[in-house]
Amino acid sequence: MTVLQIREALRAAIDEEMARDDRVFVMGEEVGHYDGAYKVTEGLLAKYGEQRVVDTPIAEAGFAGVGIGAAMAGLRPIVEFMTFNFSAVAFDQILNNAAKLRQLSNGQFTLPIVFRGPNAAAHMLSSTHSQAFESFYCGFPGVKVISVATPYDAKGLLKSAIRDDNPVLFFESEVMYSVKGEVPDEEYLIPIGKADIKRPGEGITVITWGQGVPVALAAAELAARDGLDCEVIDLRTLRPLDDEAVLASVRKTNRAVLVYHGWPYGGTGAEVSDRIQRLAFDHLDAPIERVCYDDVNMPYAENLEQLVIPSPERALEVIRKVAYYRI
Amino acid sequence: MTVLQIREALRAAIDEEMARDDRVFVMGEEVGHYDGAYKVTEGLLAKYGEQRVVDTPIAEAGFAGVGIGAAMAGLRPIVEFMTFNFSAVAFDQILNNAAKLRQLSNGQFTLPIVFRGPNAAAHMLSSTHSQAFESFYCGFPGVKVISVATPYDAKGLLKSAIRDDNPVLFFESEVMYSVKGEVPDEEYLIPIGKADIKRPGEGITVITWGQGVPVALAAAELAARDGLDCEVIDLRTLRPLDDEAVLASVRKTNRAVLVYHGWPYGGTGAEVSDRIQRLAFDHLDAPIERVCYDDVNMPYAENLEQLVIPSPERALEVIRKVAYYRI
Amino acid sequence: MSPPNDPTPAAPVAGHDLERLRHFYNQMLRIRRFEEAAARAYTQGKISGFLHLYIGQEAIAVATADLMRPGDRVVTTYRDHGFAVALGCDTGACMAELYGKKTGLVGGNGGSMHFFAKEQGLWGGYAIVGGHVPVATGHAFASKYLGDGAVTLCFLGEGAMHIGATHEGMHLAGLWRLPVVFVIENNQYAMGTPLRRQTAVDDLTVRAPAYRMTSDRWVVRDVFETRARLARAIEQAREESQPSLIELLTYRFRGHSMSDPGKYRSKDEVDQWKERDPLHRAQVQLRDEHGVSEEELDALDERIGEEMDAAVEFAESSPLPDPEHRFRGHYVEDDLAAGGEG
Amino acid sequence: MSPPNDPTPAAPVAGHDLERLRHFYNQMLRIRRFEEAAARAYTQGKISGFLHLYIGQEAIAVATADLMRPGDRVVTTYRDHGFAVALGCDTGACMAELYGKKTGLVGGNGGSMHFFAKEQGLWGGYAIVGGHVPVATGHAFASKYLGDGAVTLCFLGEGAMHIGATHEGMHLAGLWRLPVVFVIENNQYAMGTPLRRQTAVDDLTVRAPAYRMTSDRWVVRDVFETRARLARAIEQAREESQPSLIELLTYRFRGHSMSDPGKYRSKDEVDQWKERDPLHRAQVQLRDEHGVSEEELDALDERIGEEMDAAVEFAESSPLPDPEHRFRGHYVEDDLAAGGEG
Ligand SMILES: Cc1ncc(C[n+]2csc(CCOP(=O)(O)OP(=O)(O)O)c2C)c(N)n1
Ligand SMILES: Cc1ncc(C[n+]2csc(CCOP(=O)(O)OP(=O)(O)O)c2C)c(N)n1
Ligand SMILES: [Mg+2]
Ligand SMILES: [Mg+2]
Repeated sequence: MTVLQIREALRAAIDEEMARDDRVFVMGEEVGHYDGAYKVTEGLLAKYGEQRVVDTPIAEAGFAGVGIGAAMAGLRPIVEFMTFNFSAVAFDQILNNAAKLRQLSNGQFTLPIVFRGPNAAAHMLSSTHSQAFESFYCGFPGVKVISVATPYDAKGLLKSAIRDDNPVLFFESEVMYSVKGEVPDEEYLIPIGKADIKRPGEGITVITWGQGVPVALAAAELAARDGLDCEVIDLRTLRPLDDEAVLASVRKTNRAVLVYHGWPYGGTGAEVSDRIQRLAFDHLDAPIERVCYDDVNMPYAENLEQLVIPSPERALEVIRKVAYYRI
Repeated sequence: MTVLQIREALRAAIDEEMARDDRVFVMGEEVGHYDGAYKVTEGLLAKYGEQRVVDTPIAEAGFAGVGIGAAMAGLRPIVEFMTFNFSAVAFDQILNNAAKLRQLSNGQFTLPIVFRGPNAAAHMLSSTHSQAFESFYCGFPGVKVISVATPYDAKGLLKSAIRDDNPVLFFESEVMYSVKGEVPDEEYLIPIGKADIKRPGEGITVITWGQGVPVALAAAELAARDGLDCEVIDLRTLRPLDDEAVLASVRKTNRAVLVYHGWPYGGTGAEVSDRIQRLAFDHLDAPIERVCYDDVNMPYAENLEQLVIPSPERALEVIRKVAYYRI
Repeated sequence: MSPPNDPTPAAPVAGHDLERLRHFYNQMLRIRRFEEAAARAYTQGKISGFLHLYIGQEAIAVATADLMRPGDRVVTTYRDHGFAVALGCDTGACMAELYGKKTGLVGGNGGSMHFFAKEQGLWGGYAIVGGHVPVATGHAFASKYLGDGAVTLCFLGEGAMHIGATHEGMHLAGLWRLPVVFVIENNQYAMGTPLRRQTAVDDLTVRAPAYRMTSDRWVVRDVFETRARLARAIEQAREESQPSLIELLTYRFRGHSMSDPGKYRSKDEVDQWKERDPLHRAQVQLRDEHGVSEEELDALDERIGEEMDAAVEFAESSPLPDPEHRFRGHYVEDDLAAGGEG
Repeated sequence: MSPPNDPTPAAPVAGHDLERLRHFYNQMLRIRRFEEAAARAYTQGKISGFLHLYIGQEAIAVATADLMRPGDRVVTTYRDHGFAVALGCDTGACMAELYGKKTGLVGGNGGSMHFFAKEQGLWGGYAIVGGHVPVATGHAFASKYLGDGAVTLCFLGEGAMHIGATHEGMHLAGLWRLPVVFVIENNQYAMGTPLRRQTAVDDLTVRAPAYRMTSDRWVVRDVFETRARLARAIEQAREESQPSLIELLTYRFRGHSMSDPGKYRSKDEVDQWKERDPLHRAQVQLRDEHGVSEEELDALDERIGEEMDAAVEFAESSPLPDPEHRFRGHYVEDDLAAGGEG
């Protein structure tokens, strides 16, 4: 075991996969000569050269499309969005090309491509730079969606994503790049589509992913002091959802709270909630509640941002509400 | 009362508002000289001239942005997307400019702009041209979202949308443009944010909007033959949602089914479902179910498309399942 | 919009031998007859959705197909039947796709706008205007990366020149010097919008220098000339990895799609362009320069007519896609699980 | 990238009178001192988020502000402090915005990247590269529609020239002949990417003809020259509704944002550009051509220093936004309900 930052774990995954397969390459703004805006790709240009570590102009639709076309033609691109916010201008390429071309061509093409980058709020970047994009992309048939919160998951899932023959959207977090954790020295892969119980418990199910994970775990700590035993499930893969992991826990606890970074209307949060009420209706002893952003554009001011972003305290309040709910 | 097609009702709304206020103008591909790809804007160029009925090149991000900039500067644009599918390339303009600029500027600017056009599946247009975009846009704080299914609603709500000082996304349906219905001869407005009971009932709540409305109503007819009394609620406004209308019905019927055009993962459907379980938990006697598209890219082949799109028969099956559900 | 003055006169082109001419004529006529058959089926209500005809522009696809080497790729718009036929796709499979049948080129998934035939070099018909341009650039990127010597030919309407994706895709191709040829099929209209209301300039190749591309521009009147000038661009892409921007002045004789009556053009204008129909020109050359008889021409047309009848018959008698087919194709593993049926 | 050769020599420009020069110098220095103060606060951890400094480019904002008439608009990027100060926004409100305070220019909603001051003609700093270009075109569209005689000035980095929205916005402005001037502030880098790896060409105005725009291009060394040449473009927009594309060769002396150490540039290169610093040039002119004393210059600098200290003091002592403020501003009616507090 080695202790790595998430940033380093991601880099190790890319590095190993590039070493393993010549067709894997990295493309994006500042990924090469600048070593990555958040240093995920640091050192890769020096190691693999300009052909395989490709700096692009500011043209997300353009280079997302180039990645898609290259994948169709046999390469395995890793396309970095400096942040997923900038994927908004590449929305059409992801929706109408990445997600559709295999099915549209009746299986003539495969698209082994990973789009990755940081997502959701960081710190005082204001509304255009603080958005959680998984909610949109999870809706697209034809893609897989992953969101990671530990170095172990980051490495194991990114390697799986790079080897996957389908388009994968891979969500990271700027404020978590420096989070450290143990990573095995030997090679490992984490299967896509499997949630992980980050904290086992019996009292109430807390479902989370990405930047929500530390918040959920901290809230669970607080709840434990109150005698509330939370089971914290990190979904890790958001499409396809690991229904079974969620349902198994809810059948046991009969209560569920979601904690995540993102807007409240629709998206991944509403989907998970809907699946629980639909597939575990008879087991529910309380409404499912969600702890996420306020339904507002993220303000710049620090005090306001902190109010909009879910905190352990806010999550605890909701966990208590759900735990103590009586019909 | 006059009997109008939805197309004509929309046109009448635009025409009346253009006559009423010089700052209202129409912009989009083929809206002028071609009289509109689906003839919604027929005759308006002849009546109002090229300054107020503006044909654009194929540049959705460009002309959506022009509309936004014009709205900030005092005009009241109605931007037509030939279909909402093409708004995918203008996603950033809607997300980051239309929805944010008022709040970002701390209220210095108002953005009275309507984006309108047909949405969701028509007939054999295949996957890129059959998508339901309200699910994405409903998630944006800062916009309002409307979806209409009758000439009466189309006219009354489009007029309200044009007069609204906020950005409004207004969803129509290509296959419903010729649907006829009565429209008052005198002027009227329908308030944004109010659902409409399209069929009163006591047994089970069926929630729908847009192209789902005729499907839900037909399913309710079929259900009536079975002795199942459906209350069909047409949401009409999807953001802000009329929670009260939905909850009042569910508190009465204790059961809810959603019928709509769109993908199953997330979006408006999941949001409505989540709100019901959360806000009417104690009243629910059965899980909430959704009848919508299969979780696939829309195939071209007619038989497959018909299977993917919700039919009255498929809706009926689900209505029965929910109606007869026993814990 | 009347036919513009040709920037360079259409000189008779060498290599004009009879076999060649006959082949080109045959291919152009096959495309036209295929589409006429499709249009009839559409009018009879047997085909639905969108149907964008290529009639009038066939010489472009035929000249292109003749220049392609194994591995080369064509990427084009929803106006894609011509390329499919010219590249050797089975007309029965093409017609069956329009009918949404299981035997269709893409199994009924795509319809008219989305013909894909990788084996034949047709890397797809795309329906979001401009959205395919960066994808084509990506194919060329892969060719350069892999050193496979292939050239990608990306076709687009002149209406696609004003959208962002086109700009980004072309710019990246120029910046990285990728082996790709961008061919604007300027048929004078984007739906009902004539060029002068679409764009600030007359000559769309004025953009080439901004992308460090070379350019060429001509009226498509003669399939040989078109072939010869396209050949130069392709060779330059292949040999020097130098991309280029070609503007072909052409015309669609039909409406934008079957639902468009085309009222925005005068009969006169259409007639003027019809006089330059490359198919007609090839026929005249066969007859007048090579002495091919009316009977022979009629016989050829009849043979093609039979092919198209057979294509329609095949399409009509083919089964619908399997209901489960709607769930296939999205993920590699699903198809593998379903026995690789695609 | 060393300073390019000036396409036209920087001739001494008429109207160089002392009052003018003093005013320009004062404004440029205010911008610089404002940003230096902001950078200090950032280093002290009092400001967070992104902070993109305009240091080195001040002459552009100052020349622009001097040319604006009531109703004219500036639309720019996240590198927006310079315009705010030049256009007369209160430096206290600007600094308070960086601190995320209630008294900030936009109440703490936007921060550094989103200065808006409609009354002063600052129609906004935008943070999605290229996304503001169509919006600026829209302002100009409204001006033409309303006949209000106003001109919109849209500033963008050279890095924004390669993205779709810029292309679409500029093209529409050219097609419709709108009263707008697009000004590329080519500071040689987009983050760490030098021009030669961003684009296929050296001269970005090569695109102007494709948009039927006129163009101009010069090294920003002298605020008077910059003012004079910008004036021509503005007049052309105002009088003839003829848009133009201007490329200004300039340089940012600091990193892209506070988090960028700027390791991709040599000290030599930075020094070469610093020699052409228009602020420095203005100081030399004041001293050498107009005999302004060191003492006077120092006094001026001190006055400005006091202004910036006061701005910092104002920002620091200002209250945080009201917690409820996060719910405001999204919909007109919410603000009305909240008593119009915005
Ligand atoms: C982004 C986008 N906007 C609008 C459309 C609708 N549309 C389809 S084809 C077309 C006209 C295209 O004209 P052109 O590029 O000249 O090609 P042509 O049809 O003439 O071959 C339009 C507006 C679309 N498919 N995609
Ligand atoms: C669409 C988009 N992609 C990426 C970014 C991240 N980003 C912010 S500024 C910048 C560089 C811009 O360079 P340039 O346009 O030259 O302006 P400068 O910063 O030099 O003034 C980048 C890549 C962004 N904000 N928006
Ligand atoms: Mg055309
Ligand atoms: Mg720059």
